[in-house]
Amino acid sequence: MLSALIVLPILGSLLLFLGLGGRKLAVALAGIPLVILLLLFANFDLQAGGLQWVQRWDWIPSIGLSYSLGLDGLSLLMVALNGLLTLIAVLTAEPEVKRPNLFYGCILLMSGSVNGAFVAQNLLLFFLFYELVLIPIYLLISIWGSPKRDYAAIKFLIYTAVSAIFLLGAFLALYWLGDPHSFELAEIRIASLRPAAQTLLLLALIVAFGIKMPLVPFHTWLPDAYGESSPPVAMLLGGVLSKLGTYGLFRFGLQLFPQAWADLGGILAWWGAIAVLSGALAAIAQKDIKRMVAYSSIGHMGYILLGMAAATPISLTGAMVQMVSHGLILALLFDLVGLVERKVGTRDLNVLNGLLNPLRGLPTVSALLILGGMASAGIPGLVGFVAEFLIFQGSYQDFPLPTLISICGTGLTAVYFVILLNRTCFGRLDNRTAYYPRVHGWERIPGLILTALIVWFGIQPMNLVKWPQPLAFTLSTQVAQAQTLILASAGNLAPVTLSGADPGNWETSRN
Amino acid sequence: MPDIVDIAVSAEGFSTLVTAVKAANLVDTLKSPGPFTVFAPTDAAFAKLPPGTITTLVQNIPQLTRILCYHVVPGRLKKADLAKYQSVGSVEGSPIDLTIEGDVFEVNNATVIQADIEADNGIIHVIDTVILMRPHWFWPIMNSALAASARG
Amino acid sequence: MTTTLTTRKLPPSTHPFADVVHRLEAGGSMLPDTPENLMQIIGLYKAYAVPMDFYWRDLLYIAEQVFVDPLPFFKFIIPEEYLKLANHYAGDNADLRIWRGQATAHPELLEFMEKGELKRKLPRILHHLWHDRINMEFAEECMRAMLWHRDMGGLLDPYMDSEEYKQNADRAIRAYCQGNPLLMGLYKLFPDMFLELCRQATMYSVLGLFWEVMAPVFFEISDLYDEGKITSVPEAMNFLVNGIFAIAGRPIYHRVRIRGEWYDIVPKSKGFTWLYEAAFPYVEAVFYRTSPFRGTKSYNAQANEVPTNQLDFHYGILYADKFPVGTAGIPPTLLHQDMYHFLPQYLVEYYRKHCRGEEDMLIQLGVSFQRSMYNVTSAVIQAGRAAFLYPLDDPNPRHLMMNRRYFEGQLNRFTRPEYGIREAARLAYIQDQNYR
Amino acid sequence: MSLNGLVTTAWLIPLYALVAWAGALIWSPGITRRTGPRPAGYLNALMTLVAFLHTVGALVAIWDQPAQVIRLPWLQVGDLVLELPLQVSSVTLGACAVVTGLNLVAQIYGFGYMEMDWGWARFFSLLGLFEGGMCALALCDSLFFSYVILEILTLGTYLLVGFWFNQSLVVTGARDAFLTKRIGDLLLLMGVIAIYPLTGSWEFEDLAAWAEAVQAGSATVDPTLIALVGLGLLAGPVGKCAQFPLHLWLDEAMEGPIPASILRNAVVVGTGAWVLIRLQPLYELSPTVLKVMLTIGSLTAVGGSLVALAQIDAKRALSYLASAYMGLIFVAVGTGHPQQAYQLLLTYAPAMALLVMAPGTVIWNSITQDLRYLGGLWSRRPISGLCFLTGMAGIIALPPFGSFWVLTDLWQQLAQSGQGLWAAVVLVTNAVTALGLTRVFGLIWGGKPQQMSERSPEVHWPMMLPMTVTMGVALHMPMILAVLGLIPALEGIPVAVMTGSSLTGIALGAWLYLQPQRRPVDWAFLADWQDLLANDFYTPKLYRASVVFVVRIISEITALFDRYVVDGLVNLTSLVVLAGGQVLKYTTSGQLQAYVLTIVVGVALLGWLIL
Repeated sequence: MLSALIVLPILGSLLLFLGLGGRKLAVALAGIPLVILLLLFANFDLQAGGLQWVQRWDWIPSIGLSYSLGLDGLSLLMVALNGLLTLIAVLTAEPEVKRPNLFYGCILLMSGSVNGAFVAQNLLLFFLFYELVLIPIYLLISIWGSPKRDYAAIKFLIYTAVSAIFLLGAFLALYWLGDPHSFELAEIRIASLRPAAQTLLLLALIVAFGIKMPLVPFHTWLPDAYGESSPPVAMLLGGVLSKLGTYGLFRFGLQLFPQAWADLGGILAWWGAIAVLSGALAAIAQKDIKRMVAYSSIGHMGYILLGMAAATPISLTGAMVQMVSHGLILALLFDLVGLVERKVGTRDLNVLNGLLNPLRGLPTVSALLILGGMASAGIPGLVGFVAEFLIFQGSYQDFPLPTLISICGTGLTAVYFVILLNRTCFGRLDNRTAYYPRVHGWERIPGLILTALIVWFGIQPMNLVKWPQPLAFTLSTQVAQAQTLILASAGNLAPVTLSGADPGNWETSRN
Repeated sequence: MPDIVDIAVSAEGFSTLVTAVKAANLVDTLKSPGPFTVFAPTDAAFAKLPPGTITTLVQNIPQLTRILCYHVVPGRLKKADLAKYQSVGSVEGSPIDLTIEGDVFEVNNATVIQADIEADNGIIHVIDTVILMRPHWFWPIMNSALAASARG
Repeated sequence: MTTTLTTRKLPPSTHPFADVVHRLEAGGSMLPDTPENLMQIIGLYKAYAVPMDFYWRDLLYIAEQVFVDPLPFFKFIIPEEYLKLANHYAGDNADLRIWRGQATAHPELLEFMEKGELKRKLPRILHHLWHDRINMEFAEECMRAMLWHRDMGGLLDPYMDSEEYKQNADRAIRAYCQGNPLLMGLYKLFPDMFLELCRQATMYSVLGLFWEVMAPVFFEISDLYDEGKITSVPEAMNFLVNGIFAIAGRPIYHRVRIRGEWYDIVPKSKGFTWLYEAAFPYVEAVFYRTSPFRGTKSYNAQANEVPTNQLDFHYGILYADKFPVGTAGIPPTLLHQDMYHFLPQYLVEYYRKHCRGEEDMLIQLGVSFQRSMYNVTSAVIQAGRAAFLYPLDDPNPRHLMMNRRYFEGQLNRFTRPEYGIREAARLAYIQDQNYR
Repeated sequence: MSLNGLVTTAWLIPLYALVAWAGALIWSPGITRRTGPRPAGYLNALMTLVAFLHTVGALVAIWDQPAQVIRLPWLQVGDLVLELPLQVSSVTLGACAVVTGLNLVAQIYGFGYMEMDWGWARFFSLLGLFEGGMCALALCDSLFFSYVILEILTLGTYLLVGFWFNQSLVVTGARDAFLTKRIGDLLLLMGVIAIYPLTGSWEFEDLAAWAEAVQAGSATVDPTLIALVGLGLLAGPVGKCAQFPLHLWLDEAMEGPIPASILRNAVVVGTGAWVLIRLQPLYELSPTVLKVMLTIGSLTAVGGSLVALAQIDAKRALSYLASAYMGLIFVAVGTGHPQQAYQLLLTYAPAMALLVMAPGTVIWNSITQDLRYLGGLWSRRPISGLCFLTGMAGIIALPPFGSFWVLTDLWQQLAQSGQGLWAAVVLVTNAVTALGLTRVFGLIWGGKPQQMSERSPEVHWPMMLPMTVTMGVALHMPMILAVLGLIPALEGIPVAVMTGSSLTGIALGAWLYLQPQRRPVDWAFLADWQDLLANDFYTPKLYRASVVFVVRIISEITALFDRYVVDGLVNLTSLVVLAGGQVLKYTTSGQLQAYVLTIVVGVALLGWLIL
């Protein structure tokens, strides 16, 4: 089942590369994984939590590479997000996109590889997929982007190459220092490592994945890459690719190094808060709506880091929900911004005006843009609030100050989205230029699907929250135990409250 | 001396005017001692009005009366007397603009083709166009062009 | 011919809209003479005339029968007799037959009132509540503009403050309140409140009588175009000029029917005429002044966006930004929606080919409407020129200069710098065929 | 259905409006093209009527009965269990009745005021959102969900003020309203998040019980912490109630249509007060918070009524009074008089609605909002004039009208308990309000007509009818208070003092503005002071020079830092590393080069892996 998620899109991409099909085939190919996903959701055992559909096949035993897959709540959400956004991206693409087969092929190749990374349970396998993603992404940015796309693509590539070096280094170190030597996630034991070594390895991973997310200050590739690529690609970059980073941090940082994680918690929380603030502040100064949305992404990665740093069950759940929420909202925003650019011909805030006009403007796009912006700013009733609230509530007790700063960050998010909405949607159309083509029905579909999800999960958050909860509880227990150890070793024997952090308990207390 | 109405009736080319004055019941007024200064449009002047105008005017006698009254100014005013003014007030109430310089003798947009016909109870000036009351916004419009050209 | 005459006799104009001045001097319209313009404006005259046929009937009904009713719940549900009311300028028994068609309500109007856009025969009240109806609200707004803006050259407005008017009104109001002690008591307490409502009813009557004339004029012009007898914009304008002169002397009055008896409030014998009391004030109040749409200007006193003098108001159709039509706070949308139901087929097809076709037809027809009203204004300007000044082919250069001063003075209304009107007035835009 | 059924289904009350909220959008001009948008309004009024009837029925059923709580599950993460508790009691249903009743009135008024507007779908949809939100807030028994609703209403304010989005001041007004309220909301969120670890619950009853426990000494809390938390919890109401220093938005929100202003001034600002009153036990835990609350409240009450005095804009002369009265509620809560605060909310709402409606009818057909250009309308527009007078009588302490009982009771309590300063605040606010309202009345209805008010008939029934009905309600307020058993026992001196202060204000206003010879609106002899007041103590400028300026500068710096320092450093590094440096230029050299590079990098990486 999991292999199908990887293999089908990749095979599909080969079909397209060979020149078969076109848009319709691409839509069909992007749709098939959703059926598999439905099956996964239907059969996912919430009670058991943990990894499911585990499979393993030793590929090249000599180097420890095995085709080893498995899926837990977080992977499930990420795979689902990837599947959904792939379809949305395909739907969002202009029908007259140049070299359609190559374009859709790249998207599918990317989608398959990302799925591979999300379900890989072998470090090398993860790395393989992690790197495989780069090829289609590089092509997608450099062939179909805005004028500065070459610059953006190369910059992206260099950054990710650095990320790869750090990642590979950390993985190799894990292999050599670990006991037994293994790339198998389930088999890695690092207890024997000295704390300093653990911290060092974790830092390497944070840098590696921090570039991918990206975290301030490794983020400067982002405005260019997001801003210069075409809307479907920006959607995938921001919605899915960045999640490879946060996912990696969860899977290989938090899960493998609970103790080092607990050590670094305070720093990470502040780091998150600073990311929130600087992303929001930089976004306020942007004059290009796409770059503004891109910068919003930086800030939102900060919330995830904050939630992870606190590592309470609530904050971890919040962080995982935020990964989905951010993916949905960012995809929606890029879709809409892309539509605005396609119809109006500019992304310049000083030029845009009056798009809410019901007859001559882009009323649906504007309405959804308002909704998307507000979701991003954390207005209740939308999924963004659920995620942010859980993060804040979960982190407040451990890290009150970074949490409060991050709350201020949501205020700043509101500031730049209001700037964006006021300039773009409100105001009057220019009588000399405002003869924009209409938005076709099919162009609205991706936005409407995403909006429906954003609203639905905002009103009925349990539908989203319940999937990653078991993992969040497990992880937070690990960190909490590690913390107890630290405290104990520091001679402070005060017991640490773990109320509700017992993974076995939460399911019963629900009723 | 004959009065104003007598002159109009006896003279050539004022039959429309006479009919109109009769329809408006102004005969008695214009026969009264007055004195009046009358700007009398010729038949040709009435003929210049667009088709249908006369018909609706006859259907609206009060309005016909007003237009005729607009052609009448109280007092005996010869061209030389009128030359002192830029405009005079009509019996109707609205002002009549005068342009009198040398040979030129015009009231509103009409040209006086025969001036200073003396009657028993006033003066008649024959005009070539029926004059119509100018609404008060007319002068600001004309002046704004002057002002603009002065600015420009 | 006239062009050469004028240009030979006068130096070129230096006005910012010199082209337009020259065109007016040549007997043309402010709107350029192109077949496309002609088609748009004639089509809009037709689409305007049908709802206008409803407006004038309902306005007269309100003026004559609703009168000072404090709770006129059904004032827009027009009784049958007013639909049958014979227009004085159409039909066989017309005072002056302008339109060769029928004197009772236009068939397209009757069909729409019956079935609406829902295309279903339902009780009138349901069509009304479903907003599938003619929008009287904007017609009333035109009335209010004429009432509120005073001092536009007529004598009726001062008359409404005269003792005579007050006595006429008092008689009618007393008759109206008779048998209703509550109303009578209220009238005793606040006579001026009822008097002011009566003045408003008078203005309903004025506008009704004005549009009673314009509807057949527009029907006829549309028929002539369909017959191929009007082939250029100046011809369309001159048809209007002649119409204006033909009707100029039509009496303007207000009378009220209470229990079968007529009460004169403004009697015909006062000699108020269509041109001075209805046409000129209408153009001034509705085409030029009105009041700023709430969706476009701030009414905040401290923002100083609304002029403090009525003379400085400049928010009529000639200045209106048509792009926000269909948005909140743009009242003419109601009028455009009314016209939308009655567009001639050739215009529907024309609009389908441009901009967003079906989707933004309301804006496209709004722009066409603006063009057509520039043509009507041109007709009024030319009529004023003909009435108060000189023929275009006058041999006297001084007379021609006066004509030019008049034209330039009229066009100055579109150039006043203090409100940035040059940009606000759409005169420059309508010169361009691509403004739609 | 029996009346008890109405109680158990009380959760439907907010939902009716939400049906209208979603339903109205069908008539958006982009969707319904061939017919007009008016059914959106009718649908809304109908649903409001249903909600109102439901509320009244339930209110009758629950009269003298204990409160019932309905819980709707929402979210659960571990031990964090969030259920929406709806408390159905005579108080909450009474609040719902005020909300739905005034909504109905405002909606019908809107039919008239907005009769030429094509945006009915959006407008009435938003009114529905507000109605639903406010009913939900009234019923909601949890601080957390109160925050949620307040925040959604903040978004609603943004959209409602931005209704006429073609207009430039509307656009800035909507922005400022949203951001100012958001500041309050976020501080509230901080408080909400911070209080939970202390109390373990967000339900108002639990919060009150905890506060009681702390007061009784059976629970402890760090005074600094509770002060900070209290300040956070105070910030939300400060923003919602347009209190100093978060009061600017109300002024700018007046750019919206009048029917929305009726609701905003009469009930929406009250949402903050509602939460404030319910949180009163928590505020009492910290003297600092109480001090701040009283300072803010009294500053706003006195300052707001003074600022209103200097406004030349009719709507703004009234909007500042809304702030001022909410300030009085802050004073009442801060001095421990929640009962009076509740009552003031009740008597204030219909009176304020009237005060907005009456000038609204004048603005509608006399065009100008500028008090300097109106006047002389009394003989021709007596009905609206009477409505205004009723509103005025109902809002100041003028016996026997509504607020008289509450304000005098409050003053009596304050004076008798030795809180003279706050009693003085009530007194002064009342007197200045009386003066300010008399001024507005004089400038609109008194004096001689001017150009803009020369032809000014009363307007049509959709505006007159709801206005007169509201007048009836306002006139009956004393009876309503009597039925509710809320008529306090008043002593002679307080009655005399409060009535005296009102009469003084009225007399002064009449002397200044009701003479046939019109006094100038501007007080030349006080020009500087008036400028200060007319410009709202120059607060907008202060904001622009401080907060807005700082945020802008910092964000510019951040962006520049990002662009030149961080990115520059990166570019520099890569320039050094990749000696050619070509790749980082904006190449136009075609894509061949790029493909080659990709393939090389890709193969290299894969090869590296396999080895």
